Amino acid sequence: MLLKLTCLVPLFPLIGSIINGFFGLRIGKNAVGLVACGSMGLSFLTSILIYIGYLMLPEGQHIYEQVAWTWFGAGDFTVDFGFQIDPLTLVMMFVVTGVGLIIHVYSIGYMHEEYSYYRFFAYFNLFASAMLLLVMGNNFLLMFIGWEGVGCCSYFLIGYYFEKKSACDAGTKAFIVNRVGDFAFLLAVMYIFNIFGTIDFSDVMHAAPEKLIYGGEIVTIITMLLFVGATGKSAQIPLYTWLPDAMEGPTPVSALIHAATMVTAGVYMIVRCNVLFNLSPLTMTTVAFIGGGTAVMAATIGMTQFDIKRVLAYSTVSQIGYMFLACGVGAYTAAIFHLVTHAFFKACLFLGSGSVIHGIHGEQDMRKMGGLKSHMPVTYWTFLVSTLAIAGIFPLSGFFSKDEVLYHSLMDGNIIFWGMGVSAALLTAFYMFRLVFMTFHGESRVDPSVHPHESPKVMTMPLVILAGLATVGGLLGIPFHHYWHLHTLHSWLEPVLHFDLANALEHSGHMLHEAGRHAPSWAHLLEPKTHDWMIELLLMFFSLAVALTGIFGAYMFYIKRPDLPEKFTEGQWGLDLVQNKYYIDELYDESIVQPTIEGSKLLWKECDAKAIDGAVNGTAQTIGWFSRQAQVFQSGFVRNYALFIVVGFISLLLVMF
Amino acid sequence: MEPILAPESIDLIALAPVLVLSVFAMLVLVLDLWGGRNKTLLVFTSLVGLLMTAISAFAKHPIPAYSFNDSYVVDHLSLFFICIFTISSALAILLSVEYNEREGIRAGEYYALILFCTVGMILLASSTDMVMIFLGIEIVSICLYVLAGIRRNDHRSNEAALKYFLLGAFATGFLLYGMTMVYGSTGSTNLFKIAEFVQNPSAQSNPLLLMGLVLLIIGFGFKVASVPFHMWAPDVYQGAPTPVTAFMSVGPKAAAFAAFFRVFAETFPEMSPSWEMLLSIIAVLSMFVGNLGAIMQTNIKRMLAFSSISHAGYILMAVIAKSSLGSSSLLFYMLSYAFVTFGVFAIVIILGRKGEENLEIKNYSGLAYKHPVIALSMAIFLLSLAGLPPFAGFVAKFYIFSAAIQEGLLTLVIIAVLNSAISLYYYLKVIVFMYMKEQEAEFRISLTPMTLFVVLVGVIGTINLGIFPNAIITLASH
Amino acid sequence: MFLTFITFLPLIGALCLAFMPKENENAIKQTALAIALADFLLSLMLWTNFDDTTHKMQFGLNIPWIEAWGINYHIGMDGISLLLYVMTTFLTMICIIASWDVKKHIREYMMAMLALSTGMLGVFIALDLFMFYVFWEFQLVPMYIIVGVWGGPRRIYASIKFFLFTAVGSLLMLVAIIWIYFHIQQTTGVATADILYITEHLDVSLDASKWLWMAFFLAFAIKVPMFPFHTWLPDAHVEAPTAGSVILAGVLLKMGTYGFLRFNLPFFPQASYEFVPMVAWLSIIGIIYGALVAMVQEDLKKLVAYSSVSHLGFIMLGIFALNPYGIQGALIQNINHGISTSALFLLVGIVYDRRHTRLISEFGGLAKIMPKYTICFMIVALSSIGLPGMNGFVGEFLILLGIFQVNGLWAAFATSGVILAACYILWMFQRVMFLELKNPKNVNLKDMNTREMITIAPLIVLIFWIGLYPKPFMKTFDASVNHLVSRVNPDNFRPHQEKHNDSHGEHAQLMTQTEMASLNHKLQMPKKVLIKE
Amino acid sequence: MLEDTVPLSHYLMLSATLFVIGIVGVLVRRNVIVVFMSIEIMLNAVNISLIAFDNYMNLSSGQIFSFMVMCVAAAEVSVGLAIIIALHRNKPTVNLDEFNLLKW
Repeated sequence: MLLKLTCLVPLFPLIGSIINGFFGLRIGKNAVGLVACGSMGLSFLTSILIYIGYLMLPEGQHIYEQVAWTWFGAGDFTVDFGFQIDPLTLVMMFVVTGVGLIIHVYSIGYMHEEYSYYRFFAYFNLFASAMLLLVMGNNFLLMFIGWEGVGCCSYFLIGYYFEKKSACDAGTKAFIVNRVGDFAFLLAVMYIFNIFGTIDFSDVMHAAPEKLIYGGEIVTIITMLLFVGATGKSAQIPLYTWLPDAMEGPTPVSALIHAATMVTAGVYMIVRCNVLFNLSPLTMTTVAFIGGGTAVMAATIGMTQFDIKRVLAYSTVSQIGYMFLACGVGAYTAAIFHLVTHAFFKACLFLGSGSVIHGIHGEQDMRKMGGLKSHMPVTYWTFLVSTLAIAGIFPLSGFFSKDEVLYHSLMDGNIIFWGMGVSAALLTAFYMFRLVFMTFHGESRVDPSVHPHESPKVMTMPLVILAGLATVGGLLGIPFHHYWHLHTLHSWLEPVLHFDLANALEHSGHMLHEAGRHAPSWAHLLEPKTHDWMIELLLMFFSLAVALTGIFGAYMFYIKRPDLPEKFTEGQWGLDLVQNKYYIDELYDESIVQPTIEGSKLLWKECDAKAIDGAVNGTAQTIGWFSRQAQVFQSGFVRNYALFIVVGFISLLLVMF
Repeated sequence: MEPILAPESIDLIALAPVLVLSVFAMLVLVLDLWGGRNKTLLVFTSLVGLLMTAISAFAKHPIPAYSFNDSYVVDHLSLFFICIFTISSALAILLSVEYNEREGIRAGEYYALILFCTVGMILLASSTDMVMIFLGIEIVSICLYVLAGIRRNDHRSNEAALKYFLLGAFATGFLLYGMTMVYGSTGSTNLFKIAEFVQNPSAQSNPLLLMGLVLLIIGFGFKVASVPFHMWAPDVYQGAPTPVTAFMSVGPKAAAFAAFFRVFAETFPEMSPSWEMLLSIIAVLSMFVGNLGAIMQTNIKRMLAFSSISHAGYILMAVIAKSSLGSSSLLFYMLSYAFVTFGVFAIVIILGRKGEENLEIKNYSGLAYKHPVIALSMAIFLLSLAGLPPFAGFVAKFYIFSAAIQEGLLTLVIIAVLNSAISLYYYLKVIVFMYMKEQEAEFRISLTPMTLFVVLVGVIGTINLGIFPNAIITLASH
Repeated sequence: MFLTFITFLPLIGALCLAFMPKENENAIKQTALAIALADFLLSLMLWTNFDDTTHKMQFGLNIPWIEAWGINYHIGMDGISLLLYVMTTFLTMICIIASWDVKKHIREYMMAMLALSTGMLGVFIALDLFMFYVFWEFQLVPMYIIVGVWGGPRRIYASIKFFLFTAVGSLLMLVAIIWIYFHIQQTTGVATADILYITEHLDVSLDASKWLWMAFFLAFAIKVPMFPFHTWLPDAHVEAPTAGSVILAGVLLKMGTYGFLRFNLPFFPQASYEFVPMVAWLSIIGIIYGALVAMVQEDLKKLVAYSSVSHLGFIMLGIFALNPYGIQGALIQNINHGISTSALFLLVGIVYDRRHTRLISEFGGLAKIMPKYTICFMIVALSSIGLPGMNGFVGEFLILLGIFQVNGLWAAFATSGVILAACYILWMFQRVMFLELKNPKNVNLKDMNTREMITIAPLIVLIFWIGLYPKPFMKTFDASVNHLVSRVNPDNFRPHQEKHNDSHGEHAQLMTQTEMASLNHKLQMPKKVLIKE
Repeated sequence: MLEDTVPLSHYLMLSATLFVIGIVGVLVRRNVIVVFMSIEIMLNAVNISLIAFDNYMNLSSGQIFSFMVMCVAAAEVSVGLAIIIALHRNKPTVNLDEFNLLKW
């Protein structure tokens, strides 16, 4: 059975990583690249085989699980080193191996000048392996291996240029902020075990509707904790600050880790746990709000940045916000859809920006670019396609996925969510085209000593492929599929997302009843949702218009009237605020980081050294002091000694009588 | 008037050790006339005498046996103590030979004095009559006064002798006065009779008797160097010749504890509520003052003197426990203490040379790498003194603490335990110098065979009692 | 006898070394290594012959020692001691390799090391209180010597502090031991200090057992060390030579946790239960406090030392979760900490050997010139912060899981230690390995040599082994832990009405009554509708 | 008989007074010889009470005891004086406070 190959998928990159890590210096650069890409390619091929194997599963079986070995356990707790293949996993596997493979190939060109080329690929492969574990694990803890593993690789890759302080700081920051999320994730896992007695996804999801009360406290706490975990990994408010800094890493890293795969792990996790989230309306609302809010906020910051990669980073934050928004309104398919298309176009964008940076020798400031269109045509055109996609222009992939998110946020959510989505869409179109215009159009502001050039084939080919994918990716989720009965992502993910609300509510009602409480009326929740194709169509046109408006705005500001931004921003305190990213970093620094460090110093110097050790040494000194006092009596005079005997005598008498 | 001494109550066989040793002591005195400068014969005779004494001690069967109107007893306690005494005297003699030669102490009576002193100790440990106790104490003391000052030309030795003598005599006054009061209130000097007498509850509250007890405590307390009657000890230990110091801190002390135990734990157990508190105070004070005093010392002999004060505090717990476990723990403690103390002082002697005794602790710097075996032995002794396993000191302390806990003296034990921790500091300090400091000056030590032999005996005794204490414990706990 | 032989082999070896000429350093080192290696291999044989289906003592030997007191030479090992025992022989071997370049008094050093090994091994197998105490104190001396002779500038202060701290605690334990000895004698008429017998028959009032518990607690808490008894540890670690630190962190601290499992829990289950909140809070304070203080350390070793305080807090927390998750987690974490922290100390020792400083500010950019070193350090550091897939995670997760069953809030506090661990380790890692190579003194540093690789490599293998497949390790103590838990299970002492039959339902602080009721009702898991291979 | 005329307590008082005089002498006098004599006074005080007890209780051991005390005191005197003479040879003084080498 082809499915038996499952465990090979993460294994190949791991082996590649080990080979490169240990022998990379010896086997030479070409071999390193070959090993890295080869392992990813094998992984990709295996994924295809598994896909075929999955299709051959008997009717009605949607999950295939493979337990490699029992990882560890204690008492009645056991956790397997097991993988599961289901539709969601397959989608993610393809994204990871597919996009991963393309970016690996690209990296061969991009990283070619690097001395520690092998190190890069070792980490990169390791990342892919961890990411695959994350999406393939059949229980929360195995997912957590991947979860932390990708964070760890991200740490190394961000800090790849370890001699740069900013890179190191960014890496550390990424890791630690992620850890805050992981902290919540871990607690959630423990809580889940506490309630369910297992942490296998399928068991938990299966049992959840029967063990948890709809809207109950437990499920809310669990999902909230999970969500905090997701915000860390996926760079959402309030834990998003690490992602822009993470751009210190090499550009392929930004493309693969900080755009296509790792940062979407939070979305994946929420979709994976959709049953739990479905049970907690409060959490859902929170997710939607945070997602929408992040989308808008990051987009505003994106408008003001000048570092090409930072703009893309904020754009990523913003787009992931979209996905969370979709999750929050229960449109998990839309979230995954957007995740996939985003992987395509954002990877392409990042790689394109990498190509630009490569072409002008490492310059990242857009104010020192401009007019590059003619110098690097392939890059330009692929970049443009992806930009159109992200802006949501028909018929590129972004249009469909974004539109689905917006449609659901209105239909399943409310007007506020929709409003957030739309404004983010407007801003996205604006800042993305600002980026395109500033980089590729207009006058060249490039340092005259630099001669921009197009990147080698090995880099442009991936761009072309990704641009192609960004173009056609929308086919995965053509709208109106309800009417046309197309085999799209919707029906593909149906087994994963199947959730019988009525059943869950019935159980909850029973449980509440048993506890002697009245179940609230849930009847309105069970009303069937209507799908109005008219509204959907209308919304499409509207969002298209919004996107075009954004593009036009960018055109006005940066092509037609380049002096406008200056004028516009003159004396605007608000802009200052945005430009400085709302001073969130500074706020965290002042309110958390510095107090912690200062407090720790205080603890060390005052509490440890003075209080505790002081007490210890003080005891010793007191003893010493007594010792010196005792010496005084030993005066050497016989008569004194005799006096002591007499004094002793008298004291003893006093005690006696 | 009752007959004072019935002839049939005189049992010379029971008295054999005393007699044998006295004879040998006098023999040594006589032999000294011929020996000239060579003291080998004297030493040999002394050792033989001690050996004979030890053997003769077991001549009496069955035990317990009484002699001289029940004023002299041969029982397990005394037999065991006689063994301790003979061993310690023998070790002291062995230690002295080379030391005396080195330091130019040529007095032949030195050995005789040690033997006489041992006679006193045996009497003290075997006596069940206050008169006998007094005699024993005085025999021991007078010999020690002389021994302490045997280096006639040494100012310190002189001063030590003077201080010891004056204070000793002073304390003897208290002891005697106490004995008188006990005698006056009970009508007897014999411990058995006294014990019988104080069975009567009304007799127990006699203020005269209580006063007598306090005075006895002072007398004995002085002999065992317990606080606040300890002040002589550091000065005398420091000033006396080192072998004498070693001897003093083992034999006479053990003997005094034997008497202490006999008088308090065996004679007045019913009155323990009235003296337990006093002894506890003294014990606690001894531990604290001894340990605190030792911390600041730079002279090793003085430090060991203070350490011996603190040990007196621990041993007092055995007296306070007053059970059979108390007596056996006392025996075991004294035996292990004998080995350790002689070992330590042997090393102190080894470290010195003629003219420079190297008594400062800093003289030990770096010893471990120049003379590893000596340093290791010293470390073993010190750790044993500190009560660390697997050495004799640990088992001994365990024993005493057990005895005390069995009697419910938990507070006392906890204080003792804390004191052990304090004491660790100064014992470790010596180890610090030996192992962790760089050598300061060239070691010119006197590695002489007999002293080394004493070290060897000490090490073997310390380790053996620490790891295989069963035999001795079985003996001691009869 | 076999166990006795393995235990005393190092001591015999040390005695043999004493007779070797001082000048022949190579022979001394080789002999020492041979002995340690032999000891390790022999102890592995114990492992392979170990029957992990029972909690009973194995390889036991019980012969009279001090008959007069009823004290026996009683040894044996169960699941709780097996791994610690093997780890001791293993680390001794590693330490001897790591100490190959000791310059001063190599013979004495090796002797002390081997003697120390016997002392530690004895602690783990002693089944008689008296004997346990003998070994417990005995191992102090060689360690004291190792720190004091071969340590850093403040070595004397540190070594005495180490000694006195431990001694103060253990002396009170001695009092408790004697008390128990007499108590057993009184209540059962048997004069014995046999641990197994006492475990079975000790019957004291709750008040008395609380006092006794405190006495044992003090001894072990100082050894562990728990906050606020930890201040000896940073000093000792900083001053100790590398191998000393390794042994200290790897084994000596574990003697404290071992003591809790061997004495406090089984002897006084109810007192242990009563003291759970106190221990838990102290552990939590230790976890957070240790991590915070570690973060601002300037000395590498001190940082690792404080991180030990934090890690040991986890272990204590696991033990006092009083459930199988926590205790198993604590046991495996014992091993993990022994591996990771030992490796960290070895690694710090490597740069110390080259530069004779451990100040973080003296370094920076080492990744460039010492790539092998950096990779090793990285792996070990990540294992230390509990990255899943490496050893630390397995233990930490089980511990947290265990304590979560008791109190969710505690678990939350303790888990925050995981974040802080990342902070201090990564920050340190960054400052040492990354950034520019500025300090000219560092430019010519050599990467790890073969010998150093040999010391680190096995530890790294273990890091991944335990991280990915800890079963061979964990199954050894499964039976023992279950037996222990059955004794200390809090249900034995709780007021009756609070008992729950539901193994997951007894942790109600975070749960509403409603959901609780429903949980009790819905115990049965529904059948799975999927295929598992 | 004595007990008819003088009660026991008088003897004891006398003895105690003498004893205290002896103590005070030891404490306040600096001359070695005088201190020594004070100690002898203490011993004699003891003797007085011994004899008194003995007589009042019609026993004999007290008398023996007092003889012993006297013997021992004599021995002590000889040793003591010897020590003082030896001392005097090295350091020609009898002032007790000048013997102060050993202290602290």
